[in-house]
Amino acid sequence: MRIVCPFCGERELGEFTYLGDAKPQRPAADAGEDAVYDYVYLRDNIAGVMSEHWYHGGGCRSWLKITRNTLTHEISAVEPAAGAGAAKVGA
Amino acid sequence: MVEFSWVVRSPLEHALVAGPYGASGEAGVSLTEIRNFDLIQVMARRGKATEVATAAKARLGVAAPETPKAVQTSDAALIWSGPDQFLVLSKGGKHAINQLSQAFASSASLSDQSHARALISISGAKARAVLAKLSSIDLHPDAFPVGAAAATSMDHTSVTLWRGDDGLNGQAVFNVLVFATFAESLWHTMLDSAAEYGVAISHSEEF
Amino acid sequence: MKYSIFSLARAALSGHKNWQRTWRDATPKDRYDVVVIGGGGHGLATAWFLASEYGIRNVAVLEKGWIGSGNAGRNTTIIRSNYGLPGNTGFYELSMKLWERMEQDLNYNTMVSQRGVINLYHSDAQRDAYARRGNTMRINGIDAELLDLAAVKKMMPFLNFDNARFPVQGGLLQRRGGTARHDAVVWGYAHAASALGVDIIQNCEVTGFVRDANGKVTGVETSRGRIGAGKVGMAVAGSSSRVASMAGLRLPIESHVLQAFVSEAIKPLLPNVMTFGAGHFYVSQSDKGGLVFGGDIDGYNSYAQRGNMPVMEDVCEGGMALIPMIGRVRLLRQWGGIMDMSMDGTPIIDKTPVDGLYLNAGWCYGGFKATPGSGFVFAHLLARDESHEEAARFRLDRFRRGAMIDEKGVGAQPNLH
Amino acid sequence: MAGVQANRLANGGLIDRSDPLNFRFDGKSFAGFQGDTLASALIANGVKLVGRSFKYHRPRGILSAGSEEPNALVELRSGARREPNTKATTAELYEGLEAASQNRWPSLRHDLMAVNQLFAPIFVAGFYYKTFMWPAKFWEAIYEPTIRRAAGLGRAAGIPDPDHYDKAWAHCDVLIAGSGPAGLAAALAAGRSGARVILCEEDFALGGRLLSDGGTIDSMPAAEWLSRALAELAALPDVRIMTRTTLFGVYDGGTYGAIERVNDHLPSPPEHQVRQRLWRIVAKRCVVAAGAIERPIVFAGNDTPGVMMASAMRTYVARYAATPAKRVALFTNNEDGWRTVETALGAGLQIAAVVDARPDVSAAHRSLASKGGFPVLNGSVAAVDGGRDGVRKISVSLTGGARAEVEADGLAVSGGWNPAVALTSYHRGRPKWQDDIAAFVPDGAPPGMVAVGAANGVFGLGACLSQGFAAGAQAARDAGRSGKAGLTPVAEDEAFSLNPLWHVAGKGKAFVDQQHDVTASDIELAQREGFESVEHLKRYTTLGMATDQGKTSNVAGLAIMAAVSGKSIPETGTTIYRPPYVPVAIGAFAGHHRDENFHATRLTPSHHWAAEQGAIFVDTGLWKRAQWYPRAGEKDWLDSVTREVKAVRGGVGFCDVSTLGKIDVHGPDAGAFLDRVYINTFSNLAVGKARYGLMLREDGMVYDDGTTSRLAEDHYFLTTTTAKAGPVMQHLEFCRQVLFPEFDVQLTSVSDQWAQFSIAGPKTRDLLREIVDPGEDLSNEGFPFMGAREVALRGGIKARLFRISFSGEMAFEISVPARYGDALVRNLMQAGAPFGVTPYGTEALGVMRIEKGHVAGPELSGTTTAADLGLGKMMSTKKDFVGRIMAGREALVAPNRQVVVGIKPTDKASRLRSGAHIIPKGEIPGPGNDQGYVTSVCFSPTLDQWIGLGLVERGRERIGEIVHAHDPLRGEGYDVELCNPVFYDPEGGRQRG
Repeated sequence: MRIVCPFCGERELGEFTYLGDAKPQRPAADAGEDAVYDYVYLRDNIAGVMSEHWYHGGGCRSWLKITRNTLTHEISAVEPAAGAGAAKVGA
Repeated sequence: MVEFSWVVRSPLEHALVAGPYGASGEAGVSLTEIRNFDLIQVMARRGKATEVATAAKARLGVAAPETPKAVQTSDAALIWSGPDQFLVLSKGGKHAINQLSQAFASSASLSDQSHARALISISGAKARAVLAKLSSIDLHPDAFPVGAAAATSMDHTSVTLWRGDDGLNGQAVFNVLVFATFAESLWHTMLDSAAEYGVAISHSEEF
Repeated sequence: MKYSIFSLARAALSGHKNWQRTWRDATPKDRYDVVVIGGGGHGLATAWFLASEYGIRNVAVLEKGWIGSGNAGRNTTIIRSNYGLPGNTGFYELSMKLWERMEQDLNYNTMVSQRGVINLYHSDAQRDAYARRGNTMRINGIDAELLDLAAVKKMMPFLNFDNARFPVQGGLLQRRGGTARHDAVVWGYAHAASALGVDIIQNCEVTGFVRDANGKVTGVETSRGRIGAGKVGMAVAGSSSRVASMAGLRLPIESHVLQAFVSEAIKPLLPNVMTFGAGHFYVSQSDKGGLVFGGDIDGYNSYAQRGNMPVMEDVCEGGMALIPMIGRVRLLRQWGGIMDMSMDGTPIIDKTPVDGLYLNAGWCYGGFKATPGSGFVFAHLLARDESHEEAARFRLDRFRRGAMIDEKGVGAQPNLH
Repeated sequence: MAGVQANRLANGGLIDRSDPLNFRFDGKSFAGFQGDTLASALIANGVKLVGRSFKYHRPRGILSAGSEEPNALVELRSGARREPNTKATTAELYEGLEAASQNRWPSLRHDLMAVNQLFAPIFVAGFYYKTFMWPAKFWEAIYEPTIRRAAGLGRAAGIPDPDHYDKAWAHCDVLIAGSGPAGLAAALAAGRSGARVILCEEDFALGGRLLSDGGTIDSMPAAEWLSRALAELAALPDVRIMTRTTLFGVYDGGTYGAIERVNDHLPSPPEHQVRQRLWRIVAKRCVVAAGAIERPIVFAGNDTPGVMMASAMRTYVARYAATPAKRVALFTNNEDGWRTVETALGAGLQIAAVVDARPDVSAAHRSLASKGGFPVLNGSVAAVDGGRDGVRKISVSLTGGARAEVEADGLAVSGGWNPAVALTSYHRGRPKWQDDIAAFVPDGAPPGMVAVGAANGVFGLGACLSQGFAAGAQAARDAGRSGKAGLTPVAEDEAFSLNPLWHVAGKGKAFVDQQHDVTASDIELAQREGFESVEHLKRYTTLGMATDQGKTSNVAGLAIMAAVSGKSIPETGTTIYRPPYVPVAIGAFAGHHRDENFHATRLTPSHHWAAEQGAIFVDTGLWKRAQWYPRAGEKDWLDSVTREVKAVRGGVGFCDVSTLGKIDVHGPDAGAFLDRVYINTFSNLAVGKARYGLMLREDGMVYDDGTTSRLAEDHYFLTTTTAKAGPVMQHLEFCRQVLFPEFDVQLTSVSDQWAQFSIAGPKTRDLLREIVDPGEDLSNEGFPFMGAREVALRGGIKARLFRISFSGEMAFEISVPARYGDALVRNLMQAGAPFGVTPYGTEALGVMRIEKGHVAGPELSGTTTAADLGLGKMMSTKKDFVGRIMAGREALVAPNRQVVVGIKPTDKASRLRSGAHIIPKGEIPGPGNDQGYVTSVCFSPTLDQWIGLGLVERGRERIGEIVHAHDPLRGEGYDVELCNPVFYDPEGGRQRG
């Protein structure tokens, strides 16, 4: 697999680490146990296109949000996580 | 009271044996360790990209690279190392951390990496053949021209790789910054990879 | 037809013209007491135990392709019960005991080969962890031995003891562990279950659940029509989330690809099953002579049933680091299976929040060795509506309660289990 | 000198007669030439019997001339370099080559295992599933070992592979598999267009079928066109031709696997060179011009030595000038087979007969027959009469029912051609059936790949050239290259007509998969027993699972299955294609990463100094750490470790702790950020102070611990455990970039920047005062416990000092820039000599932390909560942090959890071992009373007995209780007391003093 890092360009799979589904959002501090349980444990586990968190740990150390098809491994989009490249926020 | 000497010891001091290595004949590869340098990581703070660019220009005379590139000034190299960050590589203390911190005080966080890395320069007719065994990056002259840089991995070890100016013989020169505690290990892997082409090993205090 | 050397010899006289189908080619009936979704080892074993242990014979096993086409036919065939945490230990030992009588149970030679499984250790910390696990096994009445370096050298003189990056220091041995012929397990259960009246229906894909007014599952929609059911059991590891989603369920499971490899057949070389403790590599030699080996999952969600090169390389690096004599042995085939990776690395066998729907899922790497035990306890759950005592901790709500069974201690990150 | 090459033609071929080579097969000496394969050299020497089959030990010869070979498998080389199952058809001949036949005993000619043929009526497909079950224990004791010994083919060396391998990356616009006419045309078009091209050819010579079949291209003989094309390609700077290189797999994102046999054509690799190299090729486009494989027809005796694929026979005669037979018969169902007749006649061989299964034979062929004086028989070969010495007679069923017999010593067979669809199918694609050639052809391909020429079912030379050329030009355009491709090479297309014929019914064994001894009747049996799905067929009969991956057998097998089950071939379908295309040495996939190079090695700044001291090193992750420093006279490790501990507790010692992960946390929000990742608060930490912190995973379990110091308002220095340095960095970046992007915080690993040492013991200040600038105040007031700041050292360098203690003693950690690390230890030794300064290793470090009750790796097992570790009170209730909510789940706060407690044997002389389980005293151990286990142990010199920590049910409520440590693995059991985990100085006066 090759991933086009938005900062580094196309790189080999071995430079990246996978975390998982990027859809679940960390609940607010007061959301309660059920909401956090859902966030931590339950997964759509999509057979098809899903949004995922990957880490370019063997490169620029950016967290990326990657849109990838779990049936074909085809990657259709890569974008940086909200806090990657934050120096340009508001610029 | 004892008087101390603080002798610096390069991470490759033990492993590096200057001279020829591997296949005999004209060396296809030159491996040179550059010793004793200042290396400062500059990380722009949130929303401060413009200020950092201005500060870099003012302090170092060139704009900081915003894409994977290495920019050479008369006395330093600015090497992209990730979004919002770059390394300032220099010799002689002119751009050491205390010298740079004022310039970036309000715009960036600085971290001294001078001792955290070893610097290896790779050149020679077979330099690309050796690097092809270590790096998954395309180093064809069209894909990785002079000034190209990459934050990448070699042999599962994080490195900063960039192509410096070509050597006097017109051959490409590749520079690798590797974490100091991995340096000996990667060095041995480089030697194994290069042995079939014949290697000229040296070290230098100069870039 | 009863299988034996005599029936074989008799058949040979007639040119093998009189053999019957190994299992009946059934067409779906309108309704069954129990419908098991998934014609893999687990589903077929469940059906056989329902029929043989619980007297429930009006059972159908629905398989979307050919039986054994999922992970039952894509694993590295290892059987063992060397687990260390309460919940796992007793269950896998139940399974091991069922392996030991499988051939007689099924009148089918599944080639259970108890050649021993050894987990090698390379550090004091690893030794201590294995000591803890081995003692757990012994306390549960399971055989386990902690071997020191000398004992490992004697047993496997071919390992790299001389210039290894992470030298072997010893191993945890379960002599009763070993391998079985994976496809034969599927065929054996199909053969025996079919003989007891179970309908095995291939090329029958479940496309939805039939629910009554109260939401209870009363049947399934399939590519071969609607089939009514008193109860529906899912045994579709790899596809659990997909099937469960048809009933509106989200599971604590991700699907990941696990690659496996086999070498060319060679004369006997490796005596047992061994796992490398300093990398991702485990290996055994099949009866046919191929070295069957595997390692870690590729690490990203996948339903593609194929993997990528970094894992192939990683596995072979582990192999060469441990057994440098296999360098010139050639890798013949690679393939990938889709694992149900659960959030604690441990399976789920439980009722679901949907009445009438029962779940057998989340097998991670452990599915093959669990085949008979899984069938046994799932049949118990389907027949009795309560967990078998050896599966009592495999509850779906354990994550909500905080009662995870996490052998690796890596938490809710499936790709690390 | 070996004997004459009786079956070598005097002229012609691509062998180099000026370079004769000697070799040995089964101990007998032979001669061949440079340019031979082992197979061609054996043929030239008249050797027909080359191997024995898997199950029945039938004599087998050479069937093919390529990597599809099922029969001619040998053990190549000897000793540590012995390579089992090597295809004689692809093994290049070299001077001194040694090969041996396999799977026979005592010899190839007289193989006693051939007795298996007598049991053939029983040894049908799947027979072992039906028997060997009684008595039960006989299976493991007798049946299985026997089966195992019988199975397998060749023998692995059994000793470490002495050769080296490596791996490399390559990048290109257009990757081409195969150097036949289609591949070369593609390379020319793409190369001329300016594309970066890599062409892989598994053979050592370029040209593919042109080397055997010749032809006319651009009005010149194929050989001349070939040499011009190769010269043109060689002149293009960005075209790389890789011979002896097989493209074996296609992976995601346009990554391809290829294996280059760099030095397999030599007796052993030259010094500094590898045997083989694994290539990972990244290509924008891939043109598969891998050709097609001629397929056999299944008939009785089709495995007799001397029965050979028609195209292979042409190859041996035309390319190698080696004649497999003197009097050749041809059995074909298609036009292409007739080319073998032309080649054979051209080489002066006799044609015994042509058996053509088609109703009509062209006038041209009829006239060739009458000119050559041989009959053309309309019908099929029903059986071959022969044995280990080869073919003697062929019996033919003529159309209309009559029989005929033909005397011949070789039979060339052509059943048509199967395009090499494997590469296009590796992404689980299934090829489609094409009626006119009765073969599967690619139906789509992985992204960026296209098949051309014979691999795409196009067999005419002209069509191969034009299709390859067009695909090469298109691939270059797709890759963004716009140069001119120039003129397409032109050639005529040969006629191709074929009547499908898979199996000729007859008496005697008719083999489908020759290597695995799968017969046509095995397939019929599988169908009868319900194994109709092709995947069931494959698994039940083992069809296509041998080392040739079924290249010559799969399609025939499923065609026969289709026939017996009354389905069409496309309805029956194919099995899934699985890489690698050819078997690849495991050593090549490992490359450099074996032995001590399996993984990288990390060395601490004091490593070489420690090595000079004779330290024993331990592997901790990738690190080598000094475990202890033995001294003369010490009888074992325990002596050394005890001395080191006593030296620290009684004086002063130091230990390299540079392996801890070190992270600079910068930015205005650094404190607020740390509050989110730690369970305790860091935003209120004063500058110049350090604090112990604990972080959880989001599921509420403890993730890591360490000391974090505040060096400036906006700068914290965070440390992690050695094991978690990388994962914690990743976790913190996740928190920073994903979970809490609103914070202005920057993270950098500075693990390698600092050489860090723990200096501990009551004389620590004495030693430090020798090394720290006298202006620095190290007094308890000037530098209190948990203080942290930069200090000047004597001689002018700066260091950081942290007053933290893992040992429980008065202690500091000192860090200096890493290149000074070596000097620092030498200076510490020099300055500390008067105080008896003692370097200590990780063992002594561990002893002191256990004595002090500090948790470490065994307790931070990923399944423990903060409360389990006795650190529950650290959890802030005033802020959000990672893991807060899940840590409150019922089972994680249950009163009966196993918690950390101290453990010591009641008998002071008794040894305690990690991994022992805790059982209530007086009870019989069982799953119901297994209450925990010992996590960490040491011999405590301070207490003069073994002590430990454990995780025990309700442990802290039970302090003082005597329980039983049960360790059946080591045959031990002894009583222990549960106690306060802080064995040493529980009030903490020593570290604060």
